[in-house]
Amino acid sequence: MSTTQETAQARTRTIMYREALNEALREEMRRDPKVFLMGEGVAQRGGSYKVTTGLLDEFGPKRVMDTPISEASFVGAGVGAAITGMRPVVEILFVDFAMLALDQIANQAAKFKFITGGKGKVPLVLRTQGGVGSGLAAQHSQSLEALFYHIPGLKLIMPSTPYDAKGLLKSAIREDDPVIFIEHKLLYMTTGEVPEEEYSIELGKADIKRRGTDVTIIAWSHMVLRALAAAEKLAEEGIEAEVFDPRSLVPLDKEMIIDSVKKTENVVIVQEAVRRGGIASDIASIIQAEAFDYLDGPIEILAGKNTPIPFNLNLEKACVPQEEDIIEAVRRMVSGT
Amino acid sequence: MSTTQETAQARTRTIMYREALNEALREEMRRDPKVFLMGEGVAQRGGSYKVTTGLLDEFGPKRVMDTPISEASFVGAGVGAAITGMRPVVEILFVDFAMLALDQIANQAAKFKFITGGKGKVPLVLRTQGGVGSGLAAQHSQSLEALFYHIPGLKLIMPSTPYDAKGLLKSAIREDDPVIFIEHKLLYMTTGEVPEEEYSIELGKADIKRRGTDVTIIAWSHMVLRALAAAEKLAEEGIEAEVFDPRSLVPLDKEMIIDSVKKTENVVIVQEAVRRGGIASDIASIIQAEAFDYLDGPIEILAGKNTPIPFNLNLEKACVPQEEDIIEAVRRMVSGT
Amino acid sequence: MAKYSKAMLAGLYKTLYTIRVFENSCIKLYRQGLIRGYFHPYLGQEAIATGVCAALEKDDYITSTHRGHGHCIAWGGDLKKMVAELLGKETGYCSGRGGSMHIADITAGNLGANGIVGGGIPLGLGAALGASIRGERRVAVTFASDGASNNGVFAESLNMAGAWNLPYILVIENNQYAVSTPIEEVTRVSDLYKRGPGYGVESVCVDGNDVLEVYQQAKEAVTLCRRGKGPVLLEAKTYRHMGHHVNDPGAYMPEETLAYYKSKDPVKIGRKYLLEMGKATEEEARDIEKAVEHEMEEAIEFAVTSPEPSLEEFLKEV
Amino acid sequence: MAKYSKAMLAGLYKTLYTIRVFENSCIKLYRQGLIRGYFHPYLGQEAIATGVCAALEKDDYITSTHRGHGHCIAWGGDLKKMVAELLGKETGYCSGRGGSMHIADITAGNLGANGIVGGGIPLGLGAALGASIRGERRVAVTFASDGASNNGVFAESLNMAGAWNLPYILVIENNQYAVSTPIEEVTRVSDLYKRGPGYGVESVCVDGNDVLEVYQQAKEAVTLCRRGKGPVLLEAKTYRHMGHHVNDPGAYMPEETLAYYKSKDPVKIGRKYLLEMGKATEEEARDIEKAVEHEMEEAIEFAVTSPEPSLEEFLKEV
Ligand SMILES: Cc1ncc(C[n+]2csc(CCOP(=O)(O)OP(=O)(O)O)c2C)c(N)n1
Ligand SMILES: Cc1ncc(C[n+]2csc(CCOP(=O)(O)OP(=O)(O)O)c2C)c(N)n1
Ligand SMILES: [Mg+2]
Ligand SMILES: [Mg+2]
Repeated sequence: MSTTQETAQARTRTIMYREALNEALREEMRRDPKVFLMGEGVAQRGGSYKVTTGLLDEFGPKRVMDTPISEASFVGAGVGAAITGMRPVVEILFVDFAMLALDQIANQAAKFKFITGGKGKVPLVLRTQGGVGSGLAAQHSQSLEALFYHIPGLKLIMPSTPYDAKGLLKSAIREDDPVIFIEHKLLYMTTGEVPEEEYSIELGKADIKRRGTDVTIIAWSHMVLRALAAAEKLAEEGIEAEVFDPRSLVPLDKEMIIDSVKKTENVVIVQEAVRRGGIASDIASIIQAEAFDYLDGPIEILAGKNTPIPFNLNLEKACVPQEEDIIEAVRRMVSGT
Repeated sequence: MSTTQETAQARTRTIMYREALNEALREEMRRDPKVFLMGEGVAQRGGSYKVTTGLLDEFGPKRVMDTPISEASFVGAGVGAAITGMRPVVEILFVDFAMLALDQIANQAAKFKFITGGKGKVPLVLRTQGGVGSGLAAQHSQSLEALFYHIPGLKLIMPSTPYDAKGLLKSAIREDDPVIFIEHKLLYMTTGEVPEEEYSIELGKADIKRRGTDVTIIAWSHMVLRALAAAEKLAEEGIEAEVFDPRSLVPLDKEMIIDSVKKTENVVIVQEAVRRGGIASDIASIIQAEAFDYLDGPIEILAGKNTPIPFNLNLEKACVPQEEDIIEAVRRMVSGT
Repeated sequence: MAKYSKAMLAGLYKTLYTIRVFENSCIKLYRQGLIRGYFHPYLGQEAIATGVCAALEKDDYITSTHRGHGHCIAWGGDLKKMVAELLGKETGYCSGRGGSMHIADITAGNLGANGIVGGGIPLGLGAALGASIRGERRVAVTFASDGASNNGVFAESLNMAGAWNLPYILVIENNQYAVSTPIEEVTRVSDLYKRGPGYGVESVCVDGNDVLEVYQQAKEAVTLCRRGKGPVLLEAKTYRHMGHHVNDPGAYMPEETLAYYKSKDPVKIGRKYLLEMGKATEEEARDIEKAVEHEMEEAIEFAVTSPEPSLEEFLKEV
Repeated sequence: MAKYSKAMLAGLYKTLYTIRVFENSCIKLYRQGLIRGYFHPYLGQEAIATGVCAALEKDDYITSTHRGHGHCIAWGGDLKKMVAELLGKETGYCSGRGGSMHIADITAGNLGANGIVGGGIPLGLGAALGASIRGERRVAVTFASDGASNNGVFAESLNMAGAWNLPYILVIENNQYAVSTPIEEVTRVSDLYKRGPGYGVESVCVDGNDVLEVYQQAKEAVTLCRRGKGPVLLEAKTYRHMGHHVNDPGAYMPEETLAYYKSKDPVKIGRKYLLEMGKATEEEARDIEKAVEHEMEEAIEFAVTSPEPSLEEFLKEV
């Protein structure tokens, strides 16, 4: 169990990731009338991945709104509403479609506070989901977090467990800066323990999902599950991997990363997104700058291939890191070959 | 003089960067009737930075077209025309506005060839310009190349000299994959030598703009000029810096980078774009992976601050690397302190 | 209504029936687990692709949607390559890289289905632009949806096509839903062709379940475009016969409305035209149907026995 | 035309004249090198900001454009903070971070100028949406341009405002050019208000040089919006008095057209209203003018003597 969860002494329940998100939305909407939701099918349909189920019934059509397929404008409307005192949670069905709204995200939401000399604020949450599913092909499978990561003014959260999903979404809604909150289509039905009581998780705090001494595996979103599975197998061989989940990519918990690296002296970063220009590269560049003398050898990045995602399932699988890839990379590194 | 230019034995003229671009367009349009231009003000006005001056007169309104402010659709129209046999050169006034067209760029242009199993092709050039000017503020000063760099299916060219600008634009127009061609607002009026004769430069070949043995300074676009100026000053102190200009970020000439690094064992990467998630991080991650044992110490990245660009000129200047920053970084590195 | 030859009506019916059989057969393959990913059936909308494509010539261009099988078939697509693509096989139109949402037949001028709602609109505009620059008389047709009409590229592209007098036909298949959201909830004027006049664009509305009405209006639109009087906005009203995708039960679709549109089944209407206007016999109609069913069986056989794409080859490419 | 009180007309004239003086003075500062970056003067369009803002109440919202000084002034902006911002000073509206294209006065409900053409449209939509959710009677006005009307967000947002009956007024200041490109070259119907009906949105066109006409129509639009009958699309026809920005000679603007619009100078028209309808004396008008000029001098003095933003502070923030 993760460090964060260890500190939580509460009674827990086992729920799905999508239920955890639903609870976060519901609790925040009850707490604060300024919170409202909009997106395609979030109201009547309760969301493509059932994250917003039941919220229309409880909060009514003024606070849970179905939009037309006008991504640029409904995201921008979220920004405008946020500037004027609301706390919108806007859903974009697939992160791929966020490209249609990128001007409003990067040029409006991200810039507004800065441009106004800190006088304006944009408490907007943009929920979306990414990653490979099974056979959804090139325009419905991307991992595009690196684009948001590079735009100053945005926060970027990618939870891997129901516990993190709920706690981080609640904090994201209370945050005064725009937050890009990226879920993963393969995580919605995964389960995990979540406290009975209310809680939230501070943005910018990483979580060690498994402690280890031989290697630090840094992974986020769905790749955390692969890393954990790999770590279990590696443990059978006597290799103790630390699985490090930043959870929050912006802000990034650099200090905790460096501490882990100093302890293990070996780093594998696992990223579903394509290798070229991904966040893994940036994390690697930080580690080599700040912990150069601790590294036993080069940081290894396991990442998606530099290609759009193919429809065919065999090809698709070859495009993103698998459990076995992680095991092999760690073995190579620890054995020093 | 750069290696590439050394090999060219031709008689040369000194022209401006924007004139070099203009010549490239004119020559390619004369050569191939499928080449046409569109963008805001490219026809009658001859372009905001005078790159397309005179082309309307020579080629007429069917091949040099002013568009409405409909970035998504005119970029998409470029993609559609390219798929069906044309070779459009589409201009987006500022790279900041490319955000409005990112769906057509990332989801259509970049994916098309792959999606069709290689049967379709998109010989589109998207010309735009980025970077800090003087006092153009947050929405007209960005360096956004990292976004395109991360999208498989796009090529990415950023020339720093008139010679490179002309030779690379000609190749970009002849290329069958979509090319993002990013100019820099502070380069348009810089001058350099360009051969009298026709020439082109292969995409994906780096150029060493200055030879040196003590440190490799990797820089592109406007930062090459700063790196060269810094290198001259450093030479007075006896430090010989190699100034390495990838010119083409995708494809990236990794081999030539690694060769240079193996020679100098010290690397400074200078990037105008914000530090977080920039291309410098990716290049650093490649170098540390492929030349770890050659590095004397960590790779240093000098980059833009993680902030939108402020309007005030003093603040603006503090946001991007200056000549003195490069000099200091190299000194620190070479002296080993 | 004009009178059409038996051959013409038989051709239309064959297309209508092929789309119907293709979708029904592939839904079965989907339920068997042979097809994965998203599958948006064209059932109920067959007359639109059929009527519009019949009005085009082979060197024209089309762009399609996420609900694109019908357009590909009406454009003369090869069922074998289509099924193979849906199965992710190397022999498919896109060598298994694309799947249902990306089927394209570039060399034939079908620029492809599209996973981005509205994504094909600028592509079609660009195809029309290219033809216009080259001085050809080709026309480009974009099939788009009611949902797409609310995306920015719709207005932008319609405006540009107008400003540049392009040979461009923008077809809105108004099936009245975007997934489960009714068009009336997301716009005040659900007659979407009414958006054309604001841009000075010739705009018409047709019964999208009546293949001859679609054909006639499309023909007129094509004629206008070839005369340099394009673009044209063509709205075709229709309704799906099932939910948004294969796994959507479509519970939000009122039973009476569904029953009404099923009573106006485009395939039945096409058959009726063949029998009544075309004076074909019941047997002749059945012959067409049998031929289609046979072709479909062969296509499935071909696809199922086709090889998977080579992983090694793929890894070499990327 | 209704009759207006002298006080009202004096107020309108004061605003018109302030914008005029502000722009002319700041152009001088620009030519002296004190202002950098882009500067798009509002000269010739003064009546639009003035008339529309006069129809609003202080808790309403506005969003502005890259040509935004006039909106900020008409909204009651502080000239001192404005000039200071143009000079990049710490005392400016945005502490010198924004400059001309980003001047905003958030607490007062001016959500700011915008460097992205059309960028403010969805922001205004969202302000209206928020007000509607909270059940307030506030209205949001977006000032937009003819160029912005061809960007996707225009149609998307207009449609959403209609579907949701939002208290939203979308003002198009049709000055007939996007930089040097005439509106007729990029659209077939250059009466841009004609795009509204396709979306079921109440749409009107006014003479953008006549402050009372603008005011009256804006007032009606506001009334509709407050009654829950919004949105409204309001096109105001106008023309710039010079090129696109300070350094654009505007050679493409035909002399006769420019002369015609200068003969309909919005500031002169406003003065005439004050004198004729308001029965003010020449001296009273001059008093207004002198007061404005004095205020402007003070603003410049304030801005010039204001401190630069602290570099250390800034570096701590980022
Ligand atoms: C830009 C974009 N936004 C959202 C989606 C997700 N999506 C896929 S189909 C669909 C509904 C489309 O409705 P409509 O456009 O009317 O086409 P129909 O399915 O009715 O044929 C949505 C929202 C998408 N594919 N692209
Ligand atoms: C999205 C976008 N595209 C292009 C530009 C560059 N640009 C700045 S002003 C301008 C012309 C604007 O014309 P219009 O919208 O009519 O406004 P006006 O200048 O006439 O007030 C252009 C193209 C921009 N700022 N934003
Ligand atoms: Mg629909
Ligand atoms: Mg204009």
